[in-house]
Amino acid sequence: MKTGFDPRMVRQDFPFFSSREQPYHYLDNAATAQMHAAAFEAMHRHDLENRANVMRGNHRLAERATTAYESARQVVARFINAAHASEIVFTGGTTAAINLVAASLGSQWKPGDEVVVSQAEHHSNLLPWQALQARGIVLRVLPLQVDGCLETEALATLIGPRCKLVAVTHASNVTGAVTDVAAVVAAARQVGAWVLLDGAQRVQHGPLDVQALGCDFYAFSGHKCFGPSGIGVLWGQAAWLDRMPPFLRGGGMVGRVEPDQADWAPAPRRFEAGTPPITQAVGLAAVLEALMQWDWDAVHAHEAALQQLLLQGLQALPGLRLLGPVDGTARLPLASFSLAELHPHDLCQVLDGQGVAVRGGHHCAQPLMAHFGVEASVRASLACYNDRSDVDALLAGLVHAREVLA
Amino acid sequence: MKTGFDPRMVRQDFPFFSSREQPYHYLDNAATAQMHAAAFEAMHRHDLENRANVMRGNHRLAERATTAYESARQVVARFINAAHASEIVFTGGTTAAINLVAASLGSQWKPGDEVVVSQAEHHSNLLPWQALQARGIVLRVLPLQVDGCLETEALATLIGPRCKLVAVTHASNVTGAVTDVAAVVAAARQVGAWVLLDGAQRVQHGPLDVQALGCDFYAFSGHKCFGPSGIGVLWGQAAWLDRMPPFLRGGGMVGRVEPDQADWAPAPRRFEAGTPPITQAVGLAAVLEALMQWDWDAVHAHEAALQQLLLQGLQALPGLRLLGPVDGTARLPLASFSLAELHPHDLCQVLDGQGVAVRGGHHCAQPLMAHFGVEASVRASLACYNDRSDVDALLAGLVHAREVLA
Amino acid sequence: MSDALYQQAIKNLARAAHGAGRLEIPDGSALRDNPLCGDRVRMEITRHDGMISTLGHDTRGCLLCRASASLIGRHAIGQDQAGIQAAQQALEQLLTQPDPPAALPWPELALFVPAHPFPSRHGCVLLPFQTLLAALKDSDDNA
Amino acid sequence: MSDALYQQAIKNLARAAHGAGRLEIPDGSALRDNPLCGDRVRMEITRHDGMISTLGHDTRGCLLCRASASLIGRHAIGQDQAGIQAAQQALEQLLTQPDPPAALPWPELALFVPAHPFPSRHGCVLLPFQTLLAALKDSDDNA
Ligand SMILES: Cc1ncc(COP(=O)(O)O)c(C=O)c1O
Ligand SMILES: Cc1ncc(COP(=O)(O)O)c(C=O)c1O
Repeated sequence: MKTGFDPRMVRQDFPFFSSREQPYHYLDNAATAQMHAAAFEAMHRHDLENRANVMRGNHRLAERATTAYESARQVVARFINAAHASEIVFTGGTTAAINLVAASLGSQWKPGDEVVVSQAEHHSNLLPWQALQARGIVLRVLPLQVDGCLETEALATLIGPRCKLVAVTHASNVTGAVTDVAAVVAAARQVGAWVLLDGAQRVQHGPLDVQALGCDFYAFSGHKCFGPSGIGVLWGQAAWLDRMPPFLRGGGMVGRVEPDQADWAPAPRRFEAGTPPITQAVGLAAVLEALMQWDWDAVHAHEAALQQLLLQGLQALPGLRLLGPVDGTARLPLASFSLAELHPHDLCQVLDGQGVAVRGGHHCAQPLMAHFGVEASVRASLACYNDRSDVDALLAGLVHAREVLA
Repeated sequence: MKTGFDPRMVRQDFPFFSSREQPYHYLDNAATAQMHAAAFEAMHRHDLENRANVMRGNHRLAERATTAYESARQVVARFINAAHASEIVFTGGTTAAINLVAASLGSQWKPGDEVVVSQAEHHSNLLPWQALQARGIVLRVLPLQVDGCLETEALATLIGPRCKLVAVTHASNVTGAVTDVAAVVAAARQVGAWVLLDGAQRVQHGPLDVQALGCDFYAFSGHKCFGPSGIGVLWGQAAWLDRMPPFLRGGGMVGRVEPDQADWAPAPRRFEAGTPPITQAVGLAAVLEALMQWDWDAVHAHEAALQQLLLQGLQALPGLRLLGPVDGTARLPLASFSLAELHPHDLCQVLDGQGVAVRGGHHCAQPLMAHFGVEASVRASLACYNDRSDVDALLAGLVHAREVLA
Repeated sequence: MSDALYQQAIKNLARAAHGAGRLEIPDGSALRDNPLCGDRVRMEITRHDGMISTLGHDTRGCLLCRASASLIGRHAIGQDQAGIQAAQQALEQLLTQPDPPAALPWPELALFVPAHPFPSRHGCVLLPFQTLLAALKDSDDNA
Repeated sequence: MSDALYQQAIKNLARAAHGAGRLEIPDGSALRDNPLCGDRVRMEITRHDGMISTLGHDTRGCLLCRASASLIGRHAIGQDQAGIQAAQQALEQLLTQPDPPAALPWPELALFVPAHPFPSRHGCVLLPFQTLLAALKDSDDNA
């Protein structure tokens, strides 16, 4: 583990930055973060030297591919402190992971059983649960405080005896607010319900500990933590995964197959039908390995300082409305806002002309936007490799945009 | 389009071969083919220069990523001669594509409705349909001829008035037999049933024409046609896709979302919940572009000649039993076989020691293996870049293996 | 380069909001969303002999979307379905094709040329036209 | 290198098929598949004072799997659950760890050392042991 942190040094690990001719202020990290050099290298090497299908052959390439793929599981397990690598299921992304849990668990629930989500959820942690309504599952939506944080006080009344699962975001992709997981877990445990955390936004900000969090399922995506697209992770407690029916069906997840029936391999293979995203798993693992070398206290200090600059700078702009907590609630270094009557798309367009990449839209969180009474917002999201110049460029760009659009 | 074909030349487009110190005879192409240089390059460049999430932002990287992703759809459409790029849905692979169709269509079928598959199917084109039995859908299994080819004469009686879909492989991953698609389509049309073709094995052998085939759905995987892992394609007739409910749910596939309901984007976006495998789509498109430049008549002549060598050489070995047609039925250049009482795993192991990669096992087609009365077999599968030396090495290796294992 | 998009003329056009408002008893109407940002356009029309005789739109959108709706408000009266389609096709060609259309049915369509390099914005510009075409179809259906 | 795996001693062991056969009235039995190739091992045992007193196995598998089952047939009689577990652990260590175990409960376990570099084959070698442990558990459950 290296100590200390210098964003200029870390940028050297991200080929994106050295490939730019002109400076470009990438502040759309919450959508997709730039890829770490370790993933470029590991994936290239794997496809060059170890490319084969996994778990089904015993020539040397198949051996190496399988070993690489299973080692990737171990790395992921270490990154999130899972008890065992067999608790790691590779999926196509966070969305696929949550769909898996919803379909698998949902098929075992009875009409009248309940799932609790919050109104702050990304569509990917809302729609899979909504779909269960067709089977008589009741969806209960946790209300929000004015600033978009979960109204954890309402948990106790909302989580009733029929509640099977509470599925909430670990950190909001719109407000950045970090969920009070302990409160959620405590309330769920009261009735024996499980807890799924949508970690899509959280993973970019360092290793975590699912056992300490006390949840039952955790989902995230490679492309948001400096890894490749096309891969995600579902972590689940081994005892639960082993009891859950499969979701996707196909090669590799079975025991014995007859024309009209089949039985299933143990988890995690049971949930990985077909050829998995092998190269992408290898790439993701390489990145997570690299991230585990960092001094995360120093990274967090850097991110917190930048966040401070960002929030203060934004709030100093006349007509700017920040969506999200400003009272010291734990939050990721991102900020969603609206500026006077200017439309987010127009703002983003002018900012791009200034070399600043931010995102405008509903951020796949329409119910949360409705809570704020807006259709869309601009979001600037910082990652470890950003520095003060990025925040300055954004703030200057907003001043410029206001002139251009006036 | 270049004319003529020389496997030594084409090997230069596959970095795998130049990275070997010793010759290695890769004959496991039906499991995963080696990756074309165009995919290495396109994916590297994309992740370096155009990396961003798609369809949700308007900064320049998001614009470029979206354009690249949508262009990839167009390339795939050209490769299979789809009527329109909007008929191309990107998935995680063949397995995910077939699961999508099964779940989406299956949710609209009524108990007593029927699906026809064959006994030759890969588990990925069997288990998703099996799962529908829980909803009262009847699975009917087309029997096989002695040599493993579909008993197309039985189609007329097996496809009854309640049949909704016939799902069969375009070419078998065990026998190599190419399905008589015209017969299947004609029989299905008699009762107005749709036809899905599992093209996983077929795509490696050149561009195709789904409109000429006359099917309704076509599924394949990137890793089997010299592209990246982690991506697959579902093609479906536009008119059908537009009527089908979504499968996975999440960001990017919706219109308006409220806490307890949502409506859907049009196809193909409706079927692409969450961040798709963007870089992988770009890589796949680059390969398919390259493949479309080849003189496929010449490639097919090369593959056919090699196949001839392979089949003759194998049949000359005492105690060798070939699984699959030998009567001139159209077949892909692959051969599955057993050799005396030698176990496929032991054979593969010794062959690997001789620098020959083949696969032993049930090839995810247990019902087909049961048809042949075996548990497992050895499979050697040829691709465009193989040549005579690979077949010779395999045949010599088998002779050696017999001695070692005696 | 994106600043060129926001030249004064287009901002003026958006602000003028020609045709903004609701109709009492429309012959046809349509409501369309932009799924990326929640923008929403409502178009209401009355027709006479196939021509649009009155039009009102309610547009929540970005500058480009509002300018496009305003352009419609300025030119649509007196046009039939073919006329609107022609304008829409010219606009689409101007946005997406390398060569601009030979002639522009409505001269201010040229204001959208700077949006050519930004495919993600094409939907914003086209939304009002798609909505109007849907309203025309609705009035046909009602007729 | 993989030819070393198929040295004469291991082939002999496989062919000897020590312990092959079925028991009339087993105290415990188990059936296990190798999902990769459909290999299948059945183990049947009787026990006396916790020790395995008779054993029969029915093994459809590759040479490695058959050699492993035959090894069990040779040594398992008189062993209790702890003894089998110890043999299995030594085997697993020898297959997967960089350092071989300090002592081998059954000397012929050493025949499997050449399988170390081939993880995909470890399942073949271990399957008979896993099946026997399941049969022991079954006899506990029946007791
Ligand atoms: C005929 C056939 N169908 C389906 C599949 C599944 O493809 P994938 O594993 O890429 O999803 C395969 C390959 O394994 C195959 O050979
Ligand atoms: C909070 C949250 N959940 C889920 C997702 C979905 O992730 P993916 O699109 O990678 O499946 C995202 C990102 O878009 C997100 O920010």
